[in-house]
Amino acid sequence: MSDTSQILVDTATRLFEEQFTARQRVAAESGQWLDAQWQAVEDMGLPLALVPEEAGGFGLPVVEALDLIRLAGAFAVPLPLAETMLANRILANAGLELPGGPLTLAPVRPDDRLTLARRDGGWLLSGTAHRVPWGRVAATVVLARCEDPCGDAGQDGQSFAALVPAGQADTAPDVNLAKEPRDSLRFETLLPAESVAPSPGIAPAELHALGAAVRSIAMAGALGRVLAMTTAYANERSQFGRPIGKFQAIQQHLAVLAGQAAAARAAGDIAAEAVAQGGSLLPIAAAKLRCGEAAGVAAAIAHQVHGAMGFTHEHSLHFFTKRLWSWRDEFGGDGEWGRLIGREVARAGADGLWPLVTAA
Amino acid sequence: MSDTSQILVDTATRLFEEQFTARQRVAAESGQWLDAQWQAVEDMGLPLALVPEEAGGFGLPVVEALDLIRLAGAFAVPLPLAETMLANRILANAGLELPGGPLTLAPVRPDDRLTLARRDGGWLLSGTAHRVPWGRVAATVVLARCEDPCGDAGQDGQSFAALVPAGQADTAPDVNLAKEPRDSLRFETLLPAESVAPSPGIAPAELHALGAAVRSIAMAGALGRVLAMTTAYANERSQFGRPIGKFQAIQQHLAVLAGQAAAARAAGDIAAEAVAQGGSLLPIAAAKLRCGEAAGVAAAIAHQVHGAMGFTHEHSLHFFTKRLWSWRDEFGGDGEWGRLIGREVARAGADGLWPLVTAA
Amino acid sequence: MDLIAFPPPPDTDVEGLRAEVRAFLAEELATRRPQDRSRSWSGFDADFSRRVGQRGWIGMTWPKRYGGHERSALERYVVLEEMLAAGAPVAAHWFADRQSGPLLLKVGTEEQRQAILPRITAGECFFCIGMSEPDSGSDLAAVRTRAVPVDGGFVVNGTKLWTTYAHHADYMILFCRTGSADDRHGGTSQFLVDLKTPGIAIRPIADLAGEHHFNEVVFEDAFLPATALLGQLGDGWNQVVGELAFERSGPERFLSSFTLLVELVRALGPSPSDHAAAAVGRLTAHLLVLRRLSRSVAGMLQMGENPALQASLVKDLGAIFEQEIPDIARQLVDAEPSQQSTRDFSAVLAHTILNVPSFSLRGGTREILRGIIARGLGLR
Amino acid sequence: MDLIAFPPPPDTDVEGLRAEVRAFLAEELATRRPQDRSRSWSGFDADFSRRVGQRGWIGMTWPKRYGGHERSALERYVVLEEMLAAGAPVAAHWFADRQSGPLLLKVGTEEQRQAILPRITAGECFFCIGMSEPDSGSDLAAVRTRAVPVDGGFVVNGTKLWTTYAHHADYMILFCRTGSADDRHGGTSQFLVDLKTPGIAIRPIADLAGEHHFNEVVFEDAFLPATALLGQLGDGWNQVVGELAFERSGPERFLSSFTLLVELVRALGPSPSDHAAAAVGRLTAHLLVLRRLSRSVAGMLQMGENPALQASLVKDLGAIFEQEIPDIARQLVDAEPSQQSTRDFSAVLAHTILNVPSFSLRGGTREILRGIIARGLGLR
Repeated sequence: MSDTSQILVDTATRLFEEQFTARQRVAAESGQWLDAQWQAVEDMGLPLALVPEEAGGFGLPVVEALDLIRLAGAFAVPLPLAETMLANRILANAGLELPGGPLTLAPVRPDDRLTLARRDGGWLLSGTAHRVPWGRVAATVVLARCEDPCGDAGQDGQSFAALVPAGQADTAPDVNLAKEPRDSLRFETLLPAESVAPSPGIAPAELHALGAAVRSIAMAGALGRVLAMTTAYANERSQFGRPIGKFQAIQQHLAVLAGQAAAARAAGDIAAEAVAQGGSLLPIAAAKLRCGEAAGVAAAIAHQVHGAMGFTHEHSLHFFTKRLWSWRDEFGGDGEWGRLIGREVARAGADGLWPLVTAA
Repeated sequence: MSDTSQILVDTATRLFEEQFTARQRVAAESGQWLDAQWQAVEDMGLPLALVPEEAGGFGLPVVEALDLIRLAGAFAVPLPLAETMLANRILANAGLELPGGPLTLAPVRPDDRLTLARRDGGWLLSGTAHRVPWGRVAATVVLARCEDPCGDAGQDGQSFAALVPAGQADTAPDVNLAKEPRDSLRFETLLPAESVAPSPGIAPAELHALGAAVRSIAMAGALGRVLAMTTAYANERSQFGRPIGKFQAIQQHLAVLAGQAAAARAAGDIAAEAVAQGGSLLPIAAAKLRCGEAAGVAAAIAHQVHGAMGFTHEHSLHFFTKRLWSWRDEFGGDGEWGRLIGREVARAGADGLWPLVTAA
Repeated sequence: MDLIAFPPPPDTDVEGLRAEVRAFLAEELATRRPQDRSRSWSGFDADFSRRVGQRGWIGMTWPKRYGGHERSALERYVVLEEMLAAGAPVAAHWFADRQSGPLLLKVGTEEQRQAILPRITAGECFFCIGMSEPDSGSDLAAVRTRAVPVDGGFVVNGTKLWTTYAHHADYMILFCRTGSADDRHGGTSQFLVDLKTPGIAIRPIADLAGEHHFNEVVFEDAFLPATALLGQLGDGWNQVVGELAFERSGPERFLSSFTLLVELVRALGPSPSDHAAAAVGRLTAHLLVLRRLSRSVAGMLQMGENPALQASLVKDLGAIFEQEIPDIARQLVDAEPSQQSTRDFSAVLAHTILNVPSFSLRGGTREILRGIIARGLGLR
Repeated sequence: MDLIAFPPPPDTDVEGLRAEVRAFLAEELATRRPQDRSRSWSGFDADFSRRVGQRGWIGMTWPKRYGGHERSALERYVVLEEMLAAGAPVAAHWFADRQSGPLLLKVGTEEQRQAILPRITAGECFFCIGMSEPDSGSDLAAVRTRAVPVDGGFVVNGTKLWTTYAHHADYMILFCRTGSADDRHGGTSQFLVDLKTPGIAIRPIADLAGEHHFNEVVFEDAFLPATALLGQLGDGWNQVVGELAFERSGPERFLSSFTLLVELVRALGPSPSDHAAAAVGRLTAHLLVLRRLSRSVAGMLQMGENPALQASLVKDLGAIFEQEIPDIARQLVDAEPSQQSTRDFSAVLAHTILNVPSFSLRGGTREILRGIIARGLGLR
């Protein structure tokens, strides 16, 4: 890791430590937008971490920029940081202006389709995107197909990026288990010409994979935190006259938790490298699946070790486990990504399996 | 349990204890037919335990007769006792003579089809039955469809039972993991008229279920033995200065093993009662699936606790675990029976699930 | 003793009763949403409990002189399993029916029984259980709440934690220290505590989903009359241990996620894939076996046996089953869990995911139960 | 130290070497049946090992002056993983390449190295490991075999157990007691034992499938010259512990069931069901992650670090993976396992089912590894 990156990571860690305590997380769960915290994050420039230097970013290697998302996962940061980082990258990639403020992405569900059509010198965006993260508060960077009439753009079927200001869609609020907003946005929205541009190389399918990658990385961060919390609790909590961490049954549980956290961390690293190298699907699919599985096993052990205490809202464990239980199903669950890998393996055939593994 | 039954169980236990030691089991694995042991079993009348009194049996309640199969499982008796018990019951049911000696059943694989046709005043039996237990040494009780020409039997498509003396089929020997014979028998065999009779109420599908029931019951017996052996070993074997059974990690394993053994025992009881009540499919399917799952979990724990010692041929554990790993896939594996239950649930629908459960 | 051989459940004819209960529930719960049903035995509805009492379905096995109905354990079992399978809100009468009433019957004075039991069976008197404390979860003998004898009774100080529905209950069965702290087991007793007693403060504890079932119950110089003592002074430990077999083997130990299984079957529809059919079939098979084991223990309890070990086996197996249902369901149906979802499956999945971690904690943690089983096997 | 953060594996270009190894194996193993491939690293073929030695693929990282090739740990890793993935019979040279050679390099005398290492790299000198004893499995410090100093050397008495391929090996690395039995760790040493030494009897131990890989090796007054001492007298425990990271993190810790995964993909064909695709996809994802973790440890070893904890994590995760493959395979393909089957899938399934129990025993049991990990987390 470069010195610049190390400084950024250290600074971000301090920021997250200061800004995100149980009080903020509770406020966010109750539906409050943490504006001061967002400003602090934005002041540090984190939302631009994935933007190339020439487009106003600070030229961080992609893998190191993505490490900020792992950190945010480790602090259960209740803000759309990962979404804004990705959205800014997509805007920059399409040559659109970066508006500042919180951003989100759509569509995020594989079945949702959004379309653009030329209208009155601008564009008409149509369609519904379900479970858009933070859709109620953030401006949305949309990936859509241009359909007839495309007019002089002359690019029917091409993928376009478009920036939709916050509040321009019919919003049906929903949440995930951690009460992070996951809202349905129905667009029937006129956009000015300068808010829309072709998005070479990033179509909705790639957006889905990028989303899977950032959720994998965030899960790796949250799992590291869950391991640390659970280890600490086992050393603190006494039953039958000694810390429960002295009991072999608890030790064996924690060793399994550590294994899952290590596997998720490695999977997150795989995903980050795949994004850096252009978004190859297979390693991202593997990472999302592996982190999702680790999330389930690890959260179960963490709650088992924490006992009733970890089942209260007062204890912080649930801020992490509820995110893990949610993130594993966002941007494609284990089944969806497993099928994708399995079909690729079937195509390669029995004797092509090993070459596929070593090339991934 | 009646007094007669208790006496039978006690006597059979003593017989199995005397007759089946590691030496016999090793001999059977090497392909030897244990003739003296079979005679002892037959002298006690066990092969007739499922035959109604009027057909020469001793009128034991079915559930209690089936308990002998659990006992045989608990001693890894390397003889076709369960098969002979079932075969005699089928013969008696069809009004055919009971020949004595070891018997087996065919077909046992769901895709195998055997047919009978009238030929020269007798019958021609045709078809191949795969993985027939002890096919190389036992006479085979076959369930087959009568196909055109059925002649004056006039019962095209009806299910018939037929007795085929040992050695009358082309035999391709194979084994299961415990080296119990599982042979392919190719029939193109003329049978005299008196060896064939309609088999009301027992078609090949019912035979498959009966087989699943007896394997479930045998697994319950083997699992009880595996629990006892593993508990005893944990109390005997010392590491780090004390019996390994004093370590909490081992204790937790053994508790799981006990749970699986208890579930299998209950499942075996469910299967026995279902057979006694006429062979209702759902409980037998549930039993086979549950015992098969218990077999896998329990065998893994037993080997983990036994360590390298249990991995030797000299230690007796493998006689039981290899049978468990084989029996779970015989007469339909977990998947086959699970699908059957699942389809019945789907037919009943969401709101019919609970009534289905309480009626089973 | 052959720990794994469970006797066949009693062969009682209960189908008439079952039909009656089903008809009652079909009407009572006609408009109850799946996500409410999925609360299983933590759903609280005092009116519903009163109507259940009117039907004679609370304290069913108790003597008639206390308002009971002298029916068999298996009949009670049928009512209970039907309620749980339907997702009825049983929590109001639940603790008294399962634990507190039987305890009163066993060790209560005639006055206590007559004063309390008929009100329980009428569905008009609700109980909570005051066992756990901040530093005494699995290690129950470490309780610190103490009742000190004073003139005419006892004065209690201390804090109980995780007391489910204390905020709706009339009485608490309090387990606390009455002797020396060194005497881990011997120095404890049980009390029948009227929660309107001055000096008792009940404070909510939100669970991880933000809901309020648990409470902290703080005793500050709360005076209990001598007649509040339940059973023998100093006998609390033995009395509590005796409750455990009742608490660990019922249908509530494997039906807590049943609503999700129902909604899974609904979501899969009439033509599931081979794999989905096999997965649902497997869960159904487990359910059949668990139900047999559990009913077998009910039969043993009825015979006056003490199937504490068998009950621990049932609870351990049951918790595995209840906990794996959401894992399996989310692999079979593509849905992001959300408690606010308008889609039943998604809402029930969310509720179940958030609650299953407690299933291997409450009523004895998995590790404690397995320790008990290991001891039963002769390993400790 | 952040136990779960594994550094990225070294970015070494190995694809040329990989292609070379694949071409070699394609030819060497053209007629090797799947059930033989499924023996993984327990397949023994001295001729094959000699040819591997001729290609320069044994002792790859060792100094050239001992017959080595001074290549990187990642290059060695590539050769090894290609061999294992192809089911090549590596057992003859395996133990020397993985453990005994590196041990000689680390603590052997110049004479020992020069006498032995070139023969190992040529694929002409085979080793076995004499660690376990009848009463010393997980508890290695409990060894009782003892070497007593005599004039000109040592006399050894005792019994080693589970000694894989002792019946084909030229040498054993013997771990035994040389000091007081009270000094659990300090009183042990290692020796380089020529198995032709008089007083050594090798007796077969059949495994549960009836096959012969294990042996009992009995020492009865076997005389070892002073030059047989390996490393420092009394330093055996520290030397053995140092080997463990090498032994616990390689591709052999997650590829032991790989042949079954290959045959599963073959049996499922080009159009698997959704569920089968997801199951195979999941296993493939696990494989990718395990491989990254394992290569990361190889990189740490190359940097001279001591990743003993990370190696334990890899072995624990790897064993889970290897052991679940047969469970998954048998759910996806309907086949009764049989070692004598003419159907590849059935034969490979049988072999794998019979062998997986050992995967969480050999090289440190699951419970021991998890204890080590827990200690690494600061819990003990």
